[in-house]
Amino acid sequence: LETVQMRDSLRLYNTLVERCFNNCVDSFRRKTLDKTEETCVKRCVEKFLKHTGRVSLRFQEINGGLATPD
Amino acid sequence: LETVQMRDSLRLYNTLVERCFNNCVDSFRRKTLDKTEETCVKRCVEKFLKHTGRVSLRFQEINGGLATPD
Amino acid sequence: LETVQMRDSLRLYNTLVERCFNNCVDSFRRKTLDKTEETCVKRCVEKFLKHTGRVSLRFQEINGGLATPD
Amino acid sequence: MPKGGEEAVNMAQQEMEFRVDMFSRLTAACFEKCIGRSYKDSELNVGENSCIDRCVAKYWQVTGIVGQMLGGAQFPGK
Amino acid sequence: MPKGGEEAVNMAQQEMEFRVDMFSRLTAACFEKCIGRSYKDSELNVGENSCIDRCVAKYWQVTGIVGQMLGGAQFPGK
Amino acid sequence: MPKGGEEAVNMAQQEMEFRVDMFSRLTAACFEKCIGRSYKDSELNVGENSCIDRCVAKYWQVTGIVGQMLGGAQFPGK
Repeated sequence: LETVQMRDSLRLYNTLVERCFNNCVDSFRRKTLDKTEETCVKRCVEKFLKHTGRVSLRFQEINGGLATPD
Repeated sequence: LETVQMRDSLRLYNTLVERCFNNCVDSFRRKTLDKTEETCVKRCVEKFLKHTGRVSLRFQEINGGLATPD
Repeated sequence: LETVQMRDSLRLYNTLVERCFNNCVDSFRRKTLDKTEETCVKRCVEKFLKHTGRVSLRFQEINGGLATPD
Repeated sequence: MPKGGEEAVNMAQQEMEFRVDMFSRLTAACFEKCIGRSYKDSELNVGENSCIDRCVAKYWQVTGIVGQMLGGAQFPGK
Repeated sequence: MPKGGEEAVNMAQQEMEFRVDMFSRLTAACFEKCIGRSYKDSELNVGENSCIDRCVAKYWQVTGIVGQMLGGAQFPGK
Repeated sequence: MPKGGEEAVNMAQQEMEFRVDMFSRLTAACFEKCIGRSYKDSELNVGENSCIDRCVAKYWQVTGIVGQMLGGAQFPGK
């Protein structure tokens, strides 16, 4: 079971990196992130985590136990 | 083996929900689907299932046995 | 272990087909690839393989052993 | 383990994987629909929060419609 | 089970997963290419049907080209 | 196999799957960012090559930032 949780958190990690890289990094004239890109990545991660938390709460409310969608 | 089929049909379920939600629902001023969205979702599901059926037929014709593509 | 490598190379195969089909084939008035589409697919595959090779080299340099990203 | 027990474990595991998969697709879909790309700050604003709530509710309704159309009885969540 | 037998089972399972994966990518690709987003009704029209047939045929040809370029012998479907 | 050994094998396998997943997402992201869609020939040109190098470097930095924010200690690559 911990194995499953571990796997899911690793997948979340990769998902976050992919999404925030794709949304925030578009210039490849230098090989290090500039300040703007770094700020963007950090906000993207924080927003995504807060978003996931809220979705999780709402999902549990609706989907609690084994309720049917209708 | 049934386990594999079960897994595939659950994946189809999630794929259908994701696709038809993304294609049909764009307004979040209310928290229930309106009539237009609901009709759109139903047609999307029916079309996708018919599409999958036709692809499956053609794929089996071409790919029957272990034929090579050329 | 060979099983893992086999699985990864099969996934690469499907990824390549999907990407190069999507990028190169847009007309469905005939049921065989025309010369332009075929050339496009071949270049797409070659470019993607070269790209993957270069990414792999750079990734190993940075990520060699168990180095941390910072 | 008796055969029936093993099957039950497999079913439970599949149901769990199904829910995890649904949750990650739902999360991605509502992020695309509700969260602006500008990232002016790291908080969710009021509009984004209520969009998320409605988005989850509507996604769940779509899950119900699709479940019924697929002949829902054998699907989890029914 | 003898080791060779187990390996054969693994190979067969991988080949099956490979085909399922290919089929789902093919289905998604041809849906994007052939099916309009307006969903005016729930039937496939004539144009969509013939587009699907050609799309599957072309996808399969691309599978062949890529298989050859990867040194196809060891790939299924060759 | 003792329980500790089995766990270690599972951890190693997860870490490997994690790296494979990261590598395939990185490869796809940098292909999108760096490689033009026209496919005028089958070589990577100078601009594409240096774009790839910088893209990999920047992706790796993003990996570091995200790892730290998630409380990196338990994540591989830290």
